[in-house]
Amino acid sequence: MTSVVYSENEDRHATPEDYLSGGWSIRSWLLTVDHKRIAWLYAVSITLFFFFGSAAALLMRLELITPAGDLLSPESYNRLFSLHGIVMVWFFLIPSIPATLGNFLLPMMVGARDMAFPKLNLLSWYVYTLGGIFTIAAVIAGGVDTGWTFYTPYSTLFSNSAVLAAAVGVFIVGFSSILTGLNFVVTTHTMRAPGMTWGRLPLFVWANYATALIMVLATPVLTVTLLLIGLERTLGIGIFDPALGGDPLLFQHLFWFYSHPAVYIMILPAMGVVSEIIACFSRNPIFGYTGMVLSIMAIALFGFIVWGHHMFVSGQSLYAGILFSFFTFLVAVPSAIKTLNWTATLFRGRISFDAPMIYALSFLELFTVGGLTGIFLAALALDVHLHDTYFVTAHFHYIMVGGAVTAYMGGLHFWWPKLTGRMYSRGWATTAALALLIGLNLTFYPQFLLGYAGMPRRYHSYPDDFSILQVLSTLGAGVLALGYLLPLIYLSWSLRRGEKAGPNPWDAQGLEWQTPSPPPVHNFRETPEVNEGPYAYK
Amino acid sequence: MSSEAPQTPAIEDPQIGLKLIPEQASEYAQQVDFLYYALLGISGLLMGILAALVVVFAVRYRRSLRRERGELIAERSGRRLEIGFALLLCLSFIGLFYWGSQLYLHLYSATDADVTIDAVGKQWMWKFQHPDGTREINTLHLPVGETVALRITSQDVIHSLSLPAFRLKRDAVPGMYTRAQFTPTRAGTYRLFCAEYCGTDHARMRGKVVVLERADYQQWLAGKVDVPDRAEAGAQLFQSLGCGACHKADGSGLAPALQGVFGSRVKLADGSEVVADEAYIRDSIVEPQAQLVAGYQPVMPSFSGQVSEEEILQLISYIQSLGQSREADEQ
Amino acid sequence: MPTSNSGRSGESRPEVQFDDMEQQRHAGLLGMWVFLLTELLLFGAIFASFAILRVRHGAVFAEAAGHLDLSLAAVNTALLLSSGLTMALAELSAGARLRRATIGWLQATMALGALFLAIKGFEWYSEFRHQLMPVLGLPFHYSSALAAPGEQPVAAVAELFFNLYFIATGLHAVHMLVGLGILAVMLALARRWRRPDRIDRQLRIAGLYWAFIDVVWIFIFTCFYLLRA
Amino acid sequence: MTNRTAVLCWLGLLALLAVTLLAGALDSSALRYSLHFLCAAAMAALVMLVFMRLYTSSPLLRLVAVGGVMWIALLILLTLADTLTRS
Repeated sequence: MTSVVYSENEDRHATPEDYLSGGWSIRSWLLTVDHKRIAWLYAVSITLFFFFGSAAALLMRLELITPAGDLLSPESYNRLFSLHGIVMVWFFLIPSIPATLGNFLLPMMVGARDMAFPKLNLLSWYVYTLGGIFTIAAVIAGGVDTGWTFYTPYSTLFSNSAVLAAAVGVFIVGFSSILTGLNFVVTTHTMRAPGMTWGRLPLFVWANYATALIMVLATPVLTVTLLLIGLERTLGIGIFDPALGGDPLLFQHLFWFYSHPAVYIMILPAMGVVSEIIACFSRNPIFGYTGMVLSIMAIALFGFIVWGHHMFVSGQSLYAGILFSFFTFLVAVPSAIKTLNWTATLFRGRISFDAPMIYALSFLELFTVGGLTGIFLAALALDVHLHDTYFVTAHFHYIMVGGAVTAYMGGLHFWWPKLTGRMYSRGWATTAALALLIGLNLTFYPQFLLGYAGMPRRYHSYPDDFSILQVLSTLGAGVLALGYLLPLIYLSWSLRRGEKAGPNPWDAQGLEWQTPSPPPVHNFRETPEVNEGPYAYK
Repeated sequence: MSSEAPQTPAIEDPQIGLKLIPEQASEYAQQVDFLYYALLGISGLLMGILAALVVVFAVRYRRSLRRERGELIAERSGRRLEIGFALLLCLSFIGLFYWGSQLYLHLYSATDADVTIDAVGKQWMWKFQHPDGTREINTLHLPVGETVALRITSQDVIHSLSLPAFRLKRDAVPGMYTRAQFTPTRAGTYRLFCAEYCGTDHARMRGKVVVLERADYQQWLAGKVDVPDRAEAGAQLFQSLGCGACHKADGSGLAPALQGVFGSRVKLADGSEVVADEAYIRDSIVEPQAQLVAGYQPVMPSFSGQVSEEEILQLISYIQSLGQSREADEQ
Repeated sequence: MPTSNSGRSGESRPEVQFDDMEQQRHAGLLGMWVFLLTELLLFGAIFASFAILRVRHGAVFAEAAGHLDLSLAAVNTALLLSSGLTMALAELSAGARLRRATIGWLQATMALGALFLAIKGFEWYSEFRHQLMPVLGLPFHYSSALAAPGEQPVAAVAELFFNLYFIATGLHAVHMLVGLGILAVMLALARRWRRPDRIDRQLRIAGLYWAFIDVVWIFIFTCFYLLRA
Repeated sequence: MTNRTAVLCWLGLLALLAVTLLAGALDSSALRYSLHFLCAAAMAALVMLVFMRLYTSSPLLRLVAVGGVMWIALLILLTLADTLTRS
């Protein structure tokens, strides 16, 4: 690996004080253009939104303990699941890994001093916050009850909830992920250190680069779709109104053209994090680096031709359904190859079971269950039975909560010493990781069974026969909540009283570990010289 | 926005206990369950292999053993392993894809059915209409053994008729007919849900499907007060709306005669040809000029907004009853 | 636009995160092109909606297109293409460090752009007067040869056409206004002429955005005005 | 791009505009529509190659331009695949 020489040199690079001790004034945080501080701004705001969305989820789970809808009125239940969807998808999952770990680590991993456009990076956080304000305003104004999918003609003609405020909120936050995506693409293309060829990029950088491509290619279609809803509700110039000959399925096509690639925006960075963690904690180079890179790009690009599998029962033509089902089976192959490669990386390694590794191995189990159930839903006849049932809810929660959030937690625990210079307590971290694994399986496995039994999604009250599985699921949600609260406690505790972590506590490979922790303002004394591959673990 | 808050009928859930695999109330349901078990088997196998590998590797290669490391898999054989695994997956996926799409086509592509039932979704109830004019809300009585074709549409937002026992689900989309057909093979009471979120009482828009033996079904029909069957209701509407003034039986009126028009090929003013199926007739009632018949003036006024979805279906049944043309029989 | 922090010297020094000027220029151009990619897909969704609805309601859409003023739109298209030329000449003059020429061509571009918007406004006003603007529930009176006058469904589908027409041209007009704003800033910088190399770099990027607006208008003009009965 | 090529490109654009307007007079709508779209595509290509200097810029920028056009085509074609084959 390159050795970075810390010699005093001309003043152009900042003196070696780290990016945190540069100042704690409001100005130094709210006007910073340092990608590391912007990562912290994002980390704090998405954590707030995460607990806001989780509270909505817990309330829904409490309501669902009893078959009759008695804790909440139907209106408030519908507003809760819409809020849970909107906040979790756009305000937590999509920015979670790219905007925090990605913002912090991508410039360091490619050997750059900062992002290509630091000011746009800060603007992206302000646009995110503005979107958040509008969404919270929508909640205060009575909440939106269209679900996070905003299906027409309900969202345009029949819903009289705060649809406009929520649509404007998501419209604005879309620009935040466009700006982040644009920054990542340009930084990866133009800011790589000498010697850092595409074949030597760590998989975390590849994953975030592919995610950035999807963000740039897919988000504009969501933006204009929400604009069309806003225009139909305000100016009355709608193109989805069936009475005017508009086509509700046209809305679904435009919405899912963004929303399916969006689920790959959520899972690809998680795959990048897991590759880094598994390679480091099994002391093995990643098995099949080229296969992993091709799989990442295949998932990103083929992710754009499968959206029709959300519309198998919606009246879409049978032949389009068959076409989309075929493509959906194909897009599952790269994910399977990646799972094979992660498992093969463990072969003949020297595996240690610190918290990040437990999160990574949990990811392996949970993501595979999520992926395999995706194959069930790709088979047309099964999707007819399972569409819009709890089977689908369980499938995407296994992938989003089991995959993306678990990997986000793993990445947070893996790079925490680098971000803060402090180490957290190993015992508590292991407990939290196991609580998350158990809680997740206990919450969402019963929902697979509910799904095949026919229980539809978004039901505020349900037939009495399903109550035993719903109670089990609510129990699991409690354990899951514990699994998320614990890290909040011991990680913030470690900020003050955690023991000092050296520059490389895990003895990991990668340019970001060549800097002191927490790293100096401009990351490297000299632009590092890279002369070998990313995972040279001996 | 929706003006008055429509009232939602009481829910009558079938008391059939928690059935993790819903009853196989039709032969098609059995086929879907075979596909489900096959996929469960494959997934179980793959999960088992993955879990075994991870556990074995975790135990044998844990760092605390301080054992000398063996040789890693060579680059070439590693690539072969990946490509082999990918090909194996592609082959099994193509098989599963073919199996799934065959059943899908069987369920949704139109075949001739013994009885056509109209299902109209409306904010927060399902309205069913039998050929003999019987109407039901949130409950559907069916005889065993007859192939039932569902003609599904919605009056307001998108709903989705879900019959888990028949492994069947079809969205009700406003302004469009969607179809599905199934053949109940076992008598009993099964669940009926609305699966697509449709507003406040989406959760209360559910009921039951009652499949009766043929004799009980006739008895149930007899028990019903005699209500004019759908085609007769259509005929009455045809007169009351004054359609007969132009659509004269002998074709001398301003509009084409409708005898035997259902299912026939109609030549349009812009030179194209179209089959006069339900969708064409519905569009002609709601949007007469869009597909004008060749040789006629665009004088027919639109009835959209004056006739409800059920009444349009009654008119269609009446036109159907005026004799199927020869092509429709061969289809 | 990355501002550079160089002193008076001719070639300004790159920003702190870049190693040299070539890297910064390449990053700027790539950044702009990726941004134009998102704008292209923003309009792409509108063109996709147009394609679907045009296929479903071919006859009525073709007939409704007849109600638009083709001659005005043709003049507008010629104006916008000419403003593309003047923008290119402004870029070339900035490249050759000709201050007066750059200012002149920039002013010409802005004049042509403003004229385009004026004509577009007039066109909208004439549609408003003919009661063909279904915005905010305004009366929508559509006479069609396809059906007896005032027929609801053909008028409904025509209303759908005009909805899409106003959405597409409105979104394009908003982008024109943003473009004019950028040109105004560039004009102010060109007048002060403090750092000509920076003006040259930023004018190239602004030119990309302006030319992109031309490309979008070419397709809006073709889809809405030309596909007549 | 030089002054000369810019002016030539401008003249080409105006010529294409004239062609597409004259094409309006043809009677067969299929021919008319295809000519309209051909001219539009040619005009767009001219603007992108000359005014946006794709002709002389790095292959990466050309890839971005082609990628954008491909993604719009992807969205339109697959959505049309549904609309056209809907029974």
